Amino acid sequence: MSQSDHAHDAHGHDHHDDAPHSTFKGYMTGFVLSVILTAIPFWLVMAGVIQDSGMTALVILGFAAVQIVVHMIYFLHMNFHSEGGWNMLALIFTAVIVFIALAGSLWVMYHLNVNMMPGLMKEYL
Amino acid sequence: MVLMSPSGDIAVQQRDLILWSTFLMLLVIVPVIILTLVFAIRYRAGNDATYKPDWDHSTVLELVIWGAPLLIIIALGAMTWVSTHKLDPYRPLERIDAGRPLPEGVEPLVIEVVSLDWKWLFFYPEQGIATVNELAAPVDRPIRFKITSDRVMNSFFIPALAGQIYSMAGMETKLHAVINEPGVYDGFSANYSGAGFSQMRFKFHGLSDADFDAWVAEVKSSDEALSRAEYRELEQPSENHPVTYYASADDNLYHDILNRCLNEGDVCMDEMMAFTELGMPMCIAGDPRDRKARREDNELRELLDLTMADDSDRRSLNQ
Amino acid sequence: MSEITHDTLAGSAEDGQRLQFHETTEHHPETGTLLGFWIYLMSDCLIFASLFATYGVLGRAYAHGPTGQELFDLPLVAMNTTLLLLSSITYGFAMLRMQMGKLGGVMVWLAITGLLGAGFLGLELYEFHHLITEDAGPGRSAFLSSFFALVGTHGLHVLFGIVWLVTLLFQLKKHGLIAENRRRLFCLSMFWHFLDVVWIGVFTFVYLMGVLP
Amino acid sequence: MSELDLTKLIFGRLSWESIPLHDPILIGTFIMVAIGGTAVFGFITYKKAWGYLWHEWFTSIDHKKIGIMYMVLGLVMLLRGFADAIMMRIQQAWAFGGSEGYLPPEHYDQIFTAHGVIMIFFVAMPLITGVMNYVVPLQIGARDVAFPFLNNFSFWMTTAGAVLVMVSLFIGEFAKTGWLAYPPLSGIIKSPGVGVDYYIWALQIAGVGTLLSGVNLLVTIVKMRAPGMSLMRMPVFTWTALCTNVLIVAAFPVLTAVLALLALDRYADFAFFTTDLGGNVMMYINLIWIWGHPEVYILILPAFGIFSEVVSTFSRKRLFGYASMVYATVVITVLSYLVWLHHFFTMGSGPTVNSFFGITTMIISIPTGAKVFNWLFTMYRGRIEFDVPMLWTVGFIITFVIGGMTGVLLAVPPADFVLHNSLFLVAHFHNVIIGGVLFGLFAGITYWYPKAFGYKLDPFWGKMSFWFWTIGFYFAFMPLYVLGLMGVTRRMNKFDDPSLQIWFVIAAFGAILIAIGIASFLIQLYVSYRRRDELRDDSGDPWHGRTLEWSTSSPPPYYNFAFTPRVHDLDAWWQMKEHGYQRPTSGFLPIHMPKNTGAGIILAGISTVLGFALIWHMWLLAGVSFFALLAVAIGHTFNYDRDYHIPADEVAGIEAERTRMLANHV
Repeated sequence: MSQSDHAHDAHGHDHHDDAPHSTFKGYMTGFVLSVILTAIPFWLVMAGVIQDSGMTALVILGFAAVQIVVHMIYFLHMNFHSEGGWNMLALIFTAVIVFIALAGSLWVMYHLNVNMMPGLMKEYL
Repeated sequence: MVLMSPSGDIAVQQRDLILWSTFLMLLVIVPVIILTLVFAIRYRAGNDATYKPDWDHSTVLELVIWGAPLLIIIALGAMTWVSTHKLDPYRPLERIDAGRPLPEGVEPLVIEVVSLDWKWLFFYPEQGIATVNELAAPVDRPIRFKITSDRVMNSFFIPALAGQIYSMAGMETKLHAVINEPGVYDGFSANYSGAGFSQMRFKFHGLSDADFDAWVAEVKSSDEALSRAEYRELEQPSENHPVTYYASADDNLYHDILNRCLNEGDVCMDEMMAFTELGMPMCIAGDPRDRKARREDNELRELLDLTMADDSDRRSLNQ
Repeated sequence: MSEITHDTLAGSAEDGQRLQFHETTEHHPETGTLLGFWIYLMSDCLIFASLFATYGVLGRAYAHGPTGQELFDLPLVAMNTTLLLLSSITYGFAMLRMQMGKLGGVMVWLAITGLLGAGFLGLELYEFHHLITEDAGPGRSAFLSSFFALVGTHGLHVLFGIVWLVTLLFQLKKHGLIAENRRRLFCLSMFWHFLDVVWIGVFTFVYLMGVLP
Repeated sequence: MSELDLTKLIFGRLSWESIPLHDPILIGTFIMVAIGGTAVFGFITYKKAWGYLWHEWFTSIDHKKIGIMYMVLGLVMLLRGFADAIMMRIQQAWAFGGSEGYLPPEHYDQIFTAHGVIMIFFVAMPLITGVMNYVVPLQIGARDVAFPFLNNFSFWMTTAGAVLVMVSLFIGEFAKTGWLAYPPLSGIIKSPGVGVDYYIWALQIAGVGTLLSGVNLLVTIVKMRAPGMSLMRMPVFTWTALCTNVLIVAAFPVLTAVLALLALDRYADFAFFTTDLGGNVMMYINLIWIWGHPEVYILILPAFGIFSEVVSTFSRKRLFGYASMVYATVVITVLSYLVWLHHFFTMGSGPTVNSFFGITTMIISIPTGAKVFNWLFTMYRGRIEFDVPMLWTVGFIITFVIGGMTGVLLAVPPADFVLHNSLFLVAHFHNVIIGGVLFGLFAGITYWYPKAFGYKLDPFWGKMSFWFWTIGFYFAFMPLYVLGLMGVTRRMNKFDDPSLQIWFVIAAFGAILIAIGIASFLIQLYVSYRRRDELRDDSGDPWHGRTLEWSTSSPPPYYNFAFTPRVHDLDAWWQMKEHGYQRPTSGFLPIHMPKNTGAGIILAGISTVLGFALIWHMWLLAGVSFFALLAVAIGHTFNYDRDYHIPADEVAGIEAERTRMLANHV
């Protein structure tokens, strides 16, 4: 909190467009990285490299997570300074809520299915 | 107040839980209300009580302010965790009431419940009978309800017996309970389900063993039998449906209602699930890399078409 | 909290010399557009989260209909992904031209971005059309409903992005790289890259994981 | 044949049968509304006030005027929502022992659905947004919100949603599904009519407004605070507004998504909630409560903020435990996302899931409890003036803790199994929403009214309103707690057991007391207006306030502050007064301000038409209005001329007037 306060005060009076400055190198790094990070999961799945599908799922989810971070940094120019840190704060908060909504729904509905879906129900004995 | 003086062991435990939680919370609530009134009167402008306009912090008070509710919530939380597991409606009973554990070898009475627009259908698989809008069970014998719905969600609730649980189409909820005192109790849907909802009520009879046998015999003496055709009639929305006894019910009728396969040729949901679980789609699908080959495989194509045809029937029925 | 007490004390200590209680020059609050647009994107992200959750719950409810393995055409998806990735970097080039103040370059790269986006949409429409003619439309099963809803919502966003992009081209032509237009370019840039991020989720969670057994 | 198709293309499902001519109650209402509407319309025309309304209000981007318009909308809709409440109370007190009452189920079911929808979306939300809109920029020393045009647009979109709900009263019907429209009851098979479609589109359109106003206020608070106002020097109301808007931005998209899923099922034959095709209705319930629970805190947090301001001002004391108040607010904000399942424990998700959500729910009561204690200790050793806002606050603390207690009780899953969907639950949430949100709003209205209009509200009628509301509340809802414990379910339109009747009669009596409370409030507005010269406040600071909004004149000039304030303390204005701050009377500069625009009301108007067309399946009109919407929106972006400068002379003139007023006052 106090950190963002400082940033707020520091930028309080310079009112130029404080949009981030981007570079050719930055965009190209991001692009190359994301091409690699896209190609590998496609190859993993299309060529059936890993036998176990659960494992494959985990690995490609990992790649997706890394690629999202790459896009955030190189294309969306996310860092802890832009807009006095509020951008990052909003992003982290959203990520937490997204996680709660996704994981929570899956958890709740999984238990619902286990308890009540014909064919999936585990008898309580 | 039926919730405060119930007649079934589960409902009694739920009542006790309400009373205990209320007591725990009153430990905070009562002081707060009293302090509000005391402060309001004592520090009113006309009264010359101590006035400290800049006093706005006290670490000790802050600790108390956060600590007191925290302690109570810890106690309440522990109680919640334990009681939620103990009173889980899916959990088979371990006792008949506070003083009596469940004797060895007593099997619960199974009752299958279907909520329809706007009435309740009960199957007694053990007895082979079915009833509409009337329920009976012997005193002190555990009951195992299996609950589903034909379409709209309802909530199966007999306050004197135990808490409610939703009835949902294509899903089966369970409720374990026992009635400890003979009597006639109210049962109803506790979840709004449309125009006839207010009349979606039935009587639950807690009977002695002998009376229960007599009741079953009476149901069995009815002329009516619950066939699939009869069920189709029953399924139509109706309000204030009279109590009906069915001397017998079609085999697997409850299963087929639950699994959404009342029509000839429908694939039941449990089969469908088993199919998926067994990895059948995978063997129809084959290797994802040669879609073309798969499409040309006539045998699999046929199988696929067949299943699709079934479903399109069902689809048109829904519309 | 210490901050407050400290300040109050400081205030009373300085009682002699008066505190400054207002600005005497014109005070410009910071522009909030970029933050506001970012927050809007975060809220949009939650729409997608809901759709992803729905897909996560219903994505294997085939109702005896076709499965992802049978339906998804990964080469097509790879092509789509390529188009979207390329459009991201071309938008980046447009932004670089903007920093150099080169209006013509901005407009050319924007137009290319728009075309790539249109290509993406075209492929997606082709895929949808193909699925529907194969009796795998959204009404076939809960799986397909959630698939169409999720992928379709992303597609609608791309469509909206293209409409916006075309509008912006006209505005750039009319007014050039003035401050407002630069701000709009930034906002559209965030929007466009955000859609790319969502697409990462889509191709991983829906397509790639969908064809896994 | 083709002629028929054309009619269908243009009118969709709409026909003369859609007008409920057979229902005397509705026809009566319609006649009343028509007479009232004509009278208002005629009055405005007679006074030649249309131009004034259009230029000064409808197209205004001044956050203060928009705030006031939100309040008007909320109060008008309160009357509608309360009329529904009274009708329900009468029906339930009447329909016993074979009597059907006077409302058949299909009408009664619409009434309780409409009551819930209206009270939450079109009363509580506009009132809360209105107060935030009015107060927040003033409290943080800003001249307007971050996006003034968007603010106007948001207001009109909310109004558009309200208009659609009102239209449903006379053309077609409203949903008969309960206020959250659970499928499969709200699916096309069980609800083939237009009711659920009215519900969907009214909420979707209003939802756009709510979301944008959330983004707007959020950015306003983050970016536009006066220099020196760090986060920990923000007034508590602004803090709660910040958290509320965070919740709005992070919760309303989920509602938008889930209603879109329902709409797809209904319009395009999707299968999200079709059990036979693998759909799962519980997913709807799950998602809608992911929105629904934070929504509760969206309503209550600003009310907490109002009470914090009021209790500190009227106790003439700094707020006790400001920091812990702030932390409590933030903790509640985050926790409110972790409790949604407690609305459907009885679905049967299993004991682990249930107890997890039960315990997280209870944890929320810790910060809430801390807040209550903080208010208490603010009163402690204070010098409490019992003006009307303070009365509401004391009434709130006592009422709210009872509601909180029953809430925690409902959070214990096994207890919830017997109390869920009962009148106990109904009593609980009215206990917190009336005792918390509504009391807070009345406190806030009374507190800031002199700021907005330059004169105080008449205290006699304020006290009448307070006492009738409070006593009426206890009469209306304590019987419902009892009935809940007697195992009586909500949403019933007739009863068998005659022993219940007395409790419903008491509850109906309570509702009548509340009606008198509402009437007193309206009389208070009228009487205060008549007595405005006696009640006038020239100082701009009638309550000896502590925060910046009291440093300007009442009402504030449209630019709010001639000079942006500089903040050194939490109670900025209090500190300024203590330091003998002298208002500057010269050296004024031109002020940069946004221009009014009619784009908001036009866009919202087209949206209303679009919504109506979609509801009635008038595809031609829907297509035309959709493209019109798009065209106007794009057209609006070509308008680059959106602001102007108020010349320094004009500022100097307005400020000189204020100097004169202050001199008279002293």
